[in-house]
Order: sequence, then C-alpha cells, then structure tokens
Amino acid sequence: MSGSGWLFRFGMLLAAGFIALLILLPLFSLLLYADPARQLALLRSDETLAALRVTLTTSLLATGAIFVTGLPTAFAISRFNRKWRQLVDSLLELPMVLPQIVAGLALLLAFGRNGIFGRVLSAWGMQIPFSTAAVVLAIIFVLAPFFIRRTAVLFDQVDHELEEAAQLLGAGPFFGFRHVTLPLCRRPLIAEAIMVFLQSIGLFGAVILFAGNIPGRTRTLTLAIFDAFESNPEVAFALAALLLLVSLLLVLAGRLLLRNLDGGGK
Amino acid sequence: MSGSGWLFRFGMLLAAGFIALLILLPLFSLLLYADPARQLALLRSDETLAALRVTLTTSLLATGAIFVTGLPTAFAISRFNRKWRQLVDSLLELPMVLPQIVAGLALLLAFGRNGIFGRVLSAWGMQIPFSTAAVVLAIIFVLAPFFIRRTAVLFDQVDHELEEAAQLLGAGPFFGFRHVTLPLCRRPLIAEAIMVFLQSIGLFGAVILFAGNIPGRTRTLTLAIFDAFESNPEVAFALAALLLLVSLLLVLAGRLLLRNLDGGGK
Amino acid sequence: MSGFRLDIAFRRPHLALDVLLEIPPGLTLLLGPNGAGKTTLLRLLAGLEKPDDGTITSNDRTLFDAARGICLPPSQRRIGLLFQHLALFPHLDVRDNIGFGLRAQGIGKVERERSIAAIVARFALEPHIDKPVAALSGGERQKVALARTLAARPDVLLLDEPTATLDQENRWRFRAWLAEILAEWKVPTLMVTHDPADAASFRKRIVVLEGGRICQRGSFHQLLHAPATPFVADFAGVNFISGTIGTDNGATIFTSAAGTRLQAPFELSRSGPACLTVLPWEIALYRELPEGSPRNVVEGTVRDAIVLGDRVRVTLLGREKLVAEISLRGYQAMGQPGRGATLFAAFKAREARVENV
Amino acid sequence: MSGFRLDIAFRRPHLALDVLLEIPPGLTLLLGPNGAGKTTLLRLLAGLEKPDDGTITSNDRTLFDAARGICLPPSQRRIGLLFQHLALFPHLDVRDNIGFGLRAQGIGKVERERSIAAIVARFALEPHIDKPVAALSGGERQKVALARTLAARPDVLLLDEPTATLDQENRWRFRAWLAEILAEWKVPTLMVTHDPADAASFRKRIVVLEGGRICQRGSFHQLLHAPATPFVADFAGVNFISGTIGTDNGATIFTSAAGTRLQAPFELSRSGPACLTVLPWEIALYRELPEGSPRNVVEGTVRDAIVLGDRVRVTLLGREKLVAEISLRGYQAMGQPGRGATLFAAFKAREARVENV
Amino acid sequence: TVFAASSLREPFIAIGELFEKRHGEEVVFNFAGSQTLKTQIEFGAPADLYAAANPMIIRPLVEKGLVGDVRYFAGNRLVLLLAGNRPPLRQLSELTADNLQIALGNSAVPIGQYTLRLLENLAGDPAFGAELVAGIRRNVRTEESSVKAIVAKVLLGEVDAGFVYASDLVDGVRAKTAHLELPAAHNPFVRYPAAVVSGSQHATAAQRFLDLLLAPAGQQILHRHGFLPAGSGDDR
Ligand SMILES: Nc1ncnc2c1ncn2[C@@H]1O[C@H](COP(=O)(O)OP(=O)(O)OP(=O)(O)O)[C@@H](O)[C@H]1O
Ligand SMILES: Nc1ncnc2c1ncn2[C@@H]1O[C@H](COP(=O)(O)OP(=O)(O)OP(=O)(O)O)[C@@H](O)[C@H]1O
Ligand SMILES: [Mg+2]
Ligand SMILES: [Mg+2]
Repeated sequence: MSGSGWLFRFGMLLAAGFIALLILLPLFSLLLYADPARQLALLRSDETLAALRVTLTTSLLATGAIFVTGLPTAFAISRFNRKWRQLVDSLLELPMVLPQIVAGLALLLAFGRNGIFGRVLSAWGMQIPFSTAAVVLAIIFVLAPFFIRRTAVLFDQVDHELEEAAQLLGAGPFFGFRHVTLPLCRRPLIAEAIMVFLQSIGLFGAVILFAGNIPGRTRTLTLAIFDAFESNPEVAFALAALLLLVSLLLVLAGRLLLRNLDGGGK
Repeated sequence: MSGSGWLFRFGMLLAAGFIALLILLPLFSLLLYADPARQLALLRSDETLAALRVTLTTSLLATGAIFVTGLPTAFAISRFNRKWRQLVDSLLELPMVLPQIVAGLALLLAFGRNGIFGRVLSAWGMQIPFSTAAVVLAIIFVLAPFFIRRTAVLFDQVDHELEEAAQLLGAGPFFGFRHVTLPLCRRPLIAEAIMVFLQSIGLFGAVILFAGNIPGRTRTLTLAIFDAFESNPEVAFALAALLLLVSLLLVLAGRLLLRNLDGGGK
Repeated sequence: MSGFRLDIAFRRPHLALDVLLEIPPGLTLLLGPNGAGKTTLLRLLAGLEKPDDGTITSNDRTLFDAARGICLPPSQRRIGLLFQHLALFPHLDVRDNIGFGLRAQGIGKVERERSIAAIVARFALEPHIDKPVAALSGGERQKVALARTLAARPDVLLLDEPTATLDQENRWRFRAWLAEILAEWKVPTLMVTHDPADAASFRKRIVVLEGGRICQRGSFHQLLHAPATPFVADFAGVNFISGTIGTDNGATIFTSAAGTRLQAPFELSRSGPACLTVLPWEIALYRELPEGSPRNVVEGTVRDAIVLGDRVRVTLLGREKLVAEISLRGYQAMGQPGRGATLFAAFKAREARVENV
Repeated sequence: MSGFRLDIAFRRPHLALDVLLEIPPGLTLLLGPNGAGKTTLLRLLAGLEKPDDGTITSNDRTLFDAARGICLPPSQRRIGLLFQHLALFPHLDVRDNIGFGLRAQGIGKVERERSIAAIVARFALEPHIDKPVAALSGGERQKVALARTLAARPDVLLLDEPTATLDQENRWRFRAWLAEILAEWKVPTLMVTHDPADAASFRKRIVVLEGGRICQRGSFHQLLHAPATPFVADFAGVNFISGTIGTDNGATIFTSAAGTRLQAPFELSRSGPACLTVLPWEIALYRELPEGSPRNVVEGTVRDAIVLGDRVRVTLLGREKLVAEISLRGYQAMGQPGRGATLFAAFKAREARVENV
Repeated sequence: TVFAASSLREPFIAIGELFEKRHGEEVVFNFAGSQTLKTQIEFGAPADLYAAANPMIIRPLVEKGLVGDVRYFAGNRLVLLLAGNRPPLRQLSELTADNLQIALGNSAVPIGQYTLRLLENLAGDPAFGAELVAGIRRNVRTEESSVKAIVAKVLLGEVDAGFVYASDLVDGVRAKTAHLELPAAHNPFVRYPAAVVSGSQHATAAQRFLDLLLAPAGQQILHRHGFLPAGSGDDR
C-alpha cells in the first residue's frame, strides 16, 4: 500500500512533468524568439492600441453577455428532467464541434444581409455583420455552449438540501439562485469566467468571417497577429508575446479585484 | 416574492430564448444550405474517409492522453497550498490566450527540427512535426490547460471529509483518488471528456501549422473543410454538416456506452 | 380553526405513508423507529415531496389539495423545517445563516439585525457569530440550524431530531426555551425525537409512526400504560409481551408467543390474541427461584444493568425480554449480578395488564 | 504495553487542547460540553490534524512523535473513526460503503464478501444492502457508517456520537453489540457521547474534556459522587453548587456564589473555595416552607417536572438550580405542581458533600 | 471600404495613405483570405472595392453581377524559398537530393494549384524532365493550406525549401532565407483582379481607388512590395 502510494506519486509527477514540458517549452521558445525592443515599439503604435481596445471591449462584453444569459439558462437546464436534459445537452454539443470558420459561415447565413434573420433585421435598418456587435455575437455563439453545458453540470452538483433549506426559509427561486446556488459555485464560476474571457481573446475564424477585419471596429489583436503573420511573421511573434502579457496582467488584476471584493474569504 | 419569482422565471426564459435563437438559427441556416445528395457522395469519397479516420484517431488519442496526464496533474494541483496554486493557475492560463496559429508556431519553435527540444529529438532520429503524433501533441497543447484548470477546481469542490474517511479506512492516495475523488466527479468529468473530444475535432490553426496537412496522416476533417472553403465553399458546408453528424453520433454512442457501463446508475 | 391538519397518502416502492394528523398549537412529538418514514412525512408537509393524495391545511390556508390541484411551493408554505443533517449554508457565516430567512422575506436591515441579535442571545451563540459554519462543533451547528429556522418566524415548525447532538445542558436549555417560545407564539410544532427525555418533558401529545402509519397517539402516560406496539413499550421502557389469552383446565391464562404462561387480571379481556405489559418497577429480581410464590416468574440472563441514580435498570434476556428497575441497595445486596448472570424476574398477576389486540 | 497512549498539545486561536490520555483495550467514554474539542481531539489522533507537540502510540507503534519528526499518514494508522456527520460515500451503495476499507486494504473478493455479510447481518442491514446511501433514513445511515468503520478492522476505534440518531431499540442493540465486539477484540475504543444512558451502560472508564483539557476521569460512580465541574454534575444528574466554606459566629458554613447559606458535614474540608453536591433523590419537596426543620431549605420555581417511570424529576430555578427526584405518588399528592409553581427543596446536612476546589 | 486579400496588406495600406492624402477621403480596409472576402460579399458585406489574390475567385461574383468590371492591377510569380540555415541551392535539380524536405501548397488552394502547374510545365520541358519532377515530388514533406504556412516552415528551417509567391519575400523573410528564381518560361503568372462592388454606396471613391492602384504611383508601391505589373506576363 505504501508501495502503491509511491507509485501514484511518481505517476503524478510524471504526468505533471509531461504536461509542464509540453506547455512551458513552446511558450519559452516563443518568448526567446521575440524581441523586446520591437515589442515596445509595437505597443506604442496606434494600430496595435486600437486592436487592443477592440479586443478588450469585445471580450469583456462577450464574457459579460455569456454570463448574464448563460447562468440562468444553465440553471434552467440543470432543473430539467432527464429526458429533456439529454436533448438540450446534445443540442448544446452541436455547435461545439463546428470548426470556427464554419461557425462564422453559419452566423453569416443567419444574420447576414441575406440571412434568414438578417433580412428581418435589415428591414429594420439594422445590420450586424462587420460591426463590433458581430464580434461579440460570434464569441457568444462559439463559447456560450461550452459555458452553459459546464455550468449546468456545476449546478447539478450543488447539494439539493441546501436549496430546499433556502426555499423553506421563504426564498423564491431567484433569491435561492442568487444567494445559495451561485455562491456555492463561486470558485468554479470565477475560473470559468477567466477561461471564457481568455478564449474569447484568442478566437479567430468565426470572427474574421462574420465580423470582418476592420481596424478600430472589428480588428482584434488576434486578427492583427494573423495579418502580421501573413506579411511579417516576426511581428506576429512580438504581438503574440504582447497578447500573452496583457492577458496575464488582466487575469491577475481580475483575481486581485475579486479577492478584495470578498475580503479574502474562503 | 411570488412577483420576483415570476420575474426570475421570465428572465430565465428570456436568456434561454436568446441563447437558443443565437445557437439554433445559424445551425439551422447551415443545414438548409447544405445539400444531402452531395453530402452522401462526399462521404463515400476516399479522401473524406481518410480525413475522417485521421480526425477520429487523433481526437480520441488526444482526449485519452489529456485524461491520462491531466487528471493526476489536476489532482496534484488541487492539493497545492494557496501560493503555489496561484502560480500554477496563472501558468496554465498563459497558453489559453494564445491564438491557435501562434500556438502552432510555438510548438514548431519547441519541437521543430531546429527547435529547442526538437534538436534533441532529431539527434535521436525522431521527428515530430508532420506526423500524426504532431496533431495529437498540438491538441494536447491547446486543450490540456483548460482541462487541467477546470478539473482542479472540480477536485477542490469534493467534500474533504469523504477523502479523509477513505484514508482512515486504509486507502492510500491512489486508491482514494481512484475510488472516491474520481467517481464523485464522474458527471462533470464525462461532460468534460465529451467537450475536449469535440473541441479537438474542431481544432485548426495549431494543427495546420505544426502538423501540416498531409492526406491520410495529418489532414483532419477540419483541415479538409478549410481547404474546401478556399476552393469550393459548397463542399465545405457539406463536409461541415457531415462533421456535425458524425460527432453527434459519436457523442450519443459514448453516452450510451457509459450509461450501460454503470448500469444506469444515478 | 387554527392549527395544522393533514390527511395524506404517499406510496413508493420503499415506503407507503398514510397519515391523518392534526397538529394543534404547541408541541406534538413524533416517535418511531429508524426508517419508519418520519423524515419523509416532514418533507411531504414542507412541500419537498408531493403526496399522491390528500390535503394539508395550515391555519385555514390550504397548502395542498390533490383534488383541487393545489400545491403551494415550499417557499410559500411558511413552514420551518429543521433538517436532520442541518443543511447549513457553508458559504455564509453564522450571522448570515440565521438572517437568511429574514432577508429572503425582504425584511429591512435594521429590523433584521435586531431579530438576529435576539435569537443569537437566546442560543448563546455570540462567540461564534462571525465564524463560517465549517468552524463550528457539531452541537454548535445544531444550535445555529435551529436559530436559523426559528428566525424566519414560520407558521408551523417541523423539527427532525433537534436534540440529537446537543449536550445534556443544551438539551435542557433547548427544551425550556422551546416550551417558552411555544407558550408565547402558539405555533403548531411537530418534533421528531428518539430521546425518551423529550417525551418525558413534553408529555401531552405524542404520535407514534411505524411502517408509514400512525400506530398510537396520546399522552406519554397513555403510552406508558398501554403501549400499542413493542416499539412504544420499548421507548417508554415498559415490558411488552405478545401472546394469546386462552383457557387451561378451566382457568384463563396468557401464553406468550414464546410459550411462557403468565397470570394477569383477565376481567376485561376475552380469549384470543393479546398483549401483556408490566412496568419495570413492578418486577422484583431474585438470584434463586422464589419458592411458593403466587407470582409470575420468568428466568433470564442479564444483558446489561445500568445505574440510574439510586436505581438500577436490569435487562434480562431469556424466553422473554424483561426490564426491571430495582433499587441500587437491593442490587448491591444481590451481589451486583453483571452481564451473563442468571436471575429470576417475578411480578404479581395484578401488576400486569393484558389487552386484546 | 498494549493500548493507545497520547500526550499531545494543539494550539489554535479558537481552541487549545492539552491532553494526556491512555486508552486501554475496551471502551473509554469521552464526555464534554458542545465545543469542548472532542471532535478535534479525535481528528488529531486519526492524523487528520497535526498536533503541535507530543506523541501518540498505538500498541507500541509510534504514530506521531513531534520530537522525532514522526507523523504517519491517516491511512497507515489503522484507526477507525466514525465521523459525527458520517461521511458516507454517496456514490457507492451500502455494500460497497461497508466493503470499502477491505478493498482499500487489498483483501480478496471472497473474504471481503464474507466479512461484509457478517457485519451486515449483525446490523440487520440486509434489506438496504443494495440501496444508495442517499436513500437511507438517518438512523440507517448511522448504522452503515458504523459497519463501514468496523469492517476495516482497526487497531483503535474512535466513535464520534455514534448513538445520536439511533432509536432507543437500536441504541441498546448497538451498546450490547459494541460490548460484545470489544470483549472479543479488545480494541481500545474512545467513544464521544452526550447520552447519559451510554455512560450508565459503559460506566467503567469515563474521561471528561472541558475547554481543551481533561477535567475529570474515573468511573461513572466516581463522577456521580464527586463531580469536578458543573458540567459533570449536570451530566450525571447531580446538583452542584459552587461557593466558599467560611465561619459565621464560630460555626462553619458553606455560602454559595449566589449567597445561599448551607450546612454540610465539614469534617474533611477547610475554609476557602469549595463545591457542594447533593443527589437528586436526597432532596424532598414541599409546597410550604417546612417549619422547625434542621435541614437546608432552598426556594425555587419549577422549570420542568418530568415523569420517569414511577418517579418525577423536578427542576427548580431560584437562587440555586436544584434537581429533585421524588416518587410519582408524592408528586401527585402535592397536586402535580407544574411549570412556574413555587416549591421548597430541603435536604439534610449529612446528605450533602462538600469538597475543596 | 476596401476588401483586400491579406497578402496585399502592406502595399494597400501605403496606397491607402496616399489616397487619403490625395482625395481627402478615408479608406477602411478589411483584410482576409480572398475566399473569406468573397463569401462576405456574397452575404451582403458593405464592401466598395474587392481586390483578390486569385483571378478564379472573382469570376462567380462577376457572373452573379455582384461586382462590376474586373481590372487586373498586379501580377505575381512563384519563387523557391530556401531555408537560411543550409548552403543555398543553385539549381532546381538539387531539389531531388536525398533528405531534402519540400513544402508545397495543397491542390485545393491557389498556391498549390500554381505550384502544380509549374511542376507540370517543368515536366513537359526536356531541359528538366519528368524525372526531376518525380524526384521533387518524392521530397515533398507536406502540403500546406496557406502560403504563409509554407513561409513559416521554411523560415524556421522545418523544411528546406518551399514554393511561394515572390511577394512573400518581405524584408523580414529575405533577411533569414535565400531564394531561387524559377525559369520564367514555366512560371505561371498570377494576376490580381479588383472590381468595384455593385450597389456600393461609395462607388465613385472606389473607382478612384482602383484608378490609383493602376496609376504609376500605385504601381510603384506595389512594385516596392515585390509585385509585378499586371501586364508584364500573360495569364498562363
Ligand atoms: N429515495 C429512496 N429510495 C429508496 N428508499 C428510500 C428512499 N428514501 C427513503 N427511503 C426509505 O424509506 C424509509 C423511511 O425513511 P425516513 O428517512 O423517512 O425514515 P425516518 O423515520 O426518518 O428514520 P430515522 O429515525 O432513522 O431518521 C427508510 O427505510 C428509507 O430507507
Ligand atoms: N476551523 C475552525 N475555526 C474556528 N473555530 C473552530 C474551527 N474548528 C473548530 N473550532 C472551534 O473549536 C471548538 C471545538 O470544536 P469541536 O468540534 O472539537 O467540539 P466538540 O467537542 O466536538 O463539540 P460537539 O459536542 O458540539 O460536537 C468549537 O468551539 C469550534 O467552534
Ligand atoms: Mg429521519
Ligand atoms: Mg463534535
């Protein structure tokens, strides 16, 4: 038994080492390759700053939208009975598998000027594609299913008796959700938020097709990297390193903020 | 109270409706656009079948590898103390933000012929890029951080007293992990597995750069879709619909299998 | 018509409940063996499970009516349920746990703080008010759970084994306090318990649930003197022997299921299945078979002998299980027979009571 | 040297434990008020918390030694701990919960099945063997948790309030069964309880923990006759009054903290702080102040009067809190004074006992 | 708004600045793959001018009447890009050497189609011959989906050689690689088409931008970025 304990620990170390190697080595190589002086210069260029601004606004908006609409949806789903649940789960899995470029296409088909829904919208004088809203929409389309699916499972895991206790104390469904279910899932939800945000920064295919690549409007840092890659790979690396740095700072800031908010609790 | 209950339910409906619209409309448009006869023809072509085979083997292998290495890593991480934990979490967040194309580049820099680690490997006569292994590696690099980060949070949520109970009954760390921690997280882990698998199918940028696009070896269905999109968009849609169908079937099959395995329990 | 009435049926493979019960203001105790369905009954009343049939009314408010299709959600039933496993909110500290109900009901901060302070003081929870519940000891948690339930000012109170993990002092405090609260509020209260001391302190209204049905109701005194089932007898500490009344050579006699023949006053009973009860303090114990005695004598070995103050409670196992309570002095005079010793239990025919079943 | 020894110190802001204890084979009871640190002590022994200092040995195996830097992990201590909140595995059915320890220890399927069957039979759990634990009632869960702990055949058994949610019948069964097991296995066992009936049945070795320290150890008899603290007195059901011995007009007298002056046999005591104890059955109750009596008399109002068989236990609150146990007949003769009635409690000087503290 | 292929990014931005200086009108660019842009236009993107990297792609748009007259404003040819970390090859025949690794474009994408045509032309010429081409094909390590992927791999030394456009030889690439010009006779000539999108709200401005592209100033900028004039070769 003590022997198996050693084995397990060794296995754990091995696995962790493998993963660490796999992740750190490429990152390290990337940083080595990049050139700090150039990065600084890039950071100062208007174009880069514009892309950064678009990236941050759209990612934050999308993350917010995914939370606002996804949390209640996930809650509703986690309260479904078995049969409905499986249907909805399968439905949510459909968009997960779409390559992003196809996702972008599907979005164009639906919301483009000649799209099913787009025709209705443009009759009202609204046009979604090639606007900042389109970037946000694309991010939601690609990431919301993942978020909802996972969050529903989280809500499933919450001890049902606690929710019952809340109801018996007079809490309506919203109060119970807000003050019992949500806070019980706080830590995984924060992790989820960070990940949705980071992923939304890195999205590419759906965004370029549906929203285009218009500087100051829909051109995100990721698209800028892609452009740079087309014309000058060196710049792409520099931009990527910048992206890495910015998002790291953001995540750290977010963490600190959250920790201060709840007074270092738990 | 009853009023707020209504409001909440209405809000939930609204949110769910928004999400449903956003997801279903594009999918529906896509299916309308595709042409079943052509799809069938495509399905029969050798090229498509080869791509399908590559997709399935690499995705399954990668999902397996992510589980085998990621689970113990996540377990180790969830046992870290606060300070170390934050460091590791931040480290895991770094690769999440990388656009896939940059991820592919980083992989090439590390494991390519002239890469830091690649040089060592090629001295031994091994070459990773342009092989099926490269596809798997790229998938792991992109998806493992997400998996590990989330799984660690899952493990955090497990009631500590249950793990203590297991230890006191004589269970070593591995036994406790295998028979208490893991099964307690069964449902979310299955959801996670399905999602990793589906995401790995849809992966594009990192794969194409690091593994290339070699028919029968590294050319996955997603790459095929991308190629088709460049030359003949109609084919791309058909292939995408096929991809949708195949992955749906796979997920359903996997679900049934799992349900049978544990005899319909819980 | 004030109080709480229920008449419900609930059928599941593992349990069939069929209960008609009225809970007037004040305390009603619910007794029953492990697995009798007590917790399930409370959950049905609270709206956490749905009865298959019947009605539930609380102070003339219909909470449930299968025929009329009424089924209020738990949050609108105004029922306070203390869970057997407490169900404290792990993410809130003691103060917020206690204030949860008030907050959920939209009660303002000032009034809320006042109510919380009052309840916290009553339970002597001041030193713990800012602790997360995970940092509390078992008994402290129980107290917080109780305080939380009561703070929400329910119309009906359902308590599932509230005293189980309290220490003796806190149990007494709790009982005194509950009696006080109920005298003040007159809330219908149903309290599940396994502690005979609870039954002894709240002895007016007791309901016994066994196998999903109410098998006896009445005061503790009634239970003590005419236990309807072995469980009740055991709970009340009364000896209970099932058997039949018959005649032997013209004389009436009670024969237990195990074959022991016993005398009793048979004036009010007929032949047929019956049960015989005898109080523990009516039984005398002897080392040797008491000779020439007109009494019923049963032989047995000591299972345990526990000292309760100046008395000793001896449990004998033999053909029948008998509990006798004798004075400590008498026990010591016998030489303190311990586990395994053989003793003879004797009781006069007129101390026994038989009842047809 | 067989048995379990510990001498540990554990200091936290909320609790300071300092315990030196030896647990010989057989049962030792651990009493203490809510929050005394009983659960924490068990966790320290089991290795779930680490003492700041000291040693723990089990049958000559050193489990912990701060000086030598030894600290075995819980899985190698061979300690069976029954958690207060049970900690049953929700993903396993009853059978697998019980078999978990055997499986973890690598015991083969055949032998495992046999052991499980034996334990299941002893606990009468057969009807539940295939149920998930969520489907069990509170008492059934308790039984399964116990069975699971015992099935792993530990060297030491630590039980945290094992009888709390069992019904009376199951409590007796459990006690009988535990006594049997311990007679057979001779496992050192430490059992936390709040039930005086446990102390009355296992009366040999009792340890009382208060505020992180052991304040008394001995047999139930010793606790009953010389309770060291109000908690012990309360637990044993003895009246306990703190005060001082002094002289008044040349005569020695005991004055309680509240100012009541009482007579007692002072032969063995000196002046200074002391405590006075008197057994409940030594106290007589009167409606009117008994005149011309040489006895101690204390006035009080009835807090509760509970019927225990043919006796009544009356708690009086006044300057002092006094519990008296009188016969049901006597109580009825007084007109059954209820809550709030004023009574006079009297006891002879020689029935009291004082002890310097 | 100008929808232009990603490979045209650098010269177009320069031309855009010139345009703004000359006409005082703001130009907004949307750079993406030609195919992506085409799809976007099909779905009603608010484009005014479409500049593609491939003459084939624009044809369906013309047929559907989505764009106006097509004008060719630049040309391109293939070069053989060589990794910088090994002695540069001098002639094509060295491509058949053992252990040499070559990257090609996938036959589904334009670069692949052009490379294919180049190789067919070479095979048909006795000066090079079918054998040489077979040798080259043997050394093909990967078929990439985009020309930039080929560039990246050569740049990183992952493969030794790759067929790319001359316009891919930007300064950063030139500095780290070598290249070999291919026989002009067999080199397919790629023409870059542009057209004003039908229904454009800024049709005149779009036409003006197109004019500027064809004007000497525009042509000069394109030339600086490695593009050939559209007329200097025929569409083989
Ligand atoms: N979901 C379920 N599936 C199967 N059996 C169940 C389920 N829920 C309850 N039971 C069974 O129903 C019976 C009644 O359970 P309940 O919890 O009401 O008992 P109880 O009277 O509260 O007992 P205790 O005094 O031990 O708490 C038990 O035998 C239990 O095993
Ligand atoms: N993590 C913690 N933070 C703060 N206080 C704690 C923590 N853990 C325990 N305590 C406090 O330590 C004291 C002892 O707790 P413990 O659980 O050992 O009591 P106990 O003797 O088992 O009581 P009970 O009979 O109620 O179960 C309690 O007052 C409790 O509030
Ligand atoms: Mg229960
Ligand atoms: Mg405890």
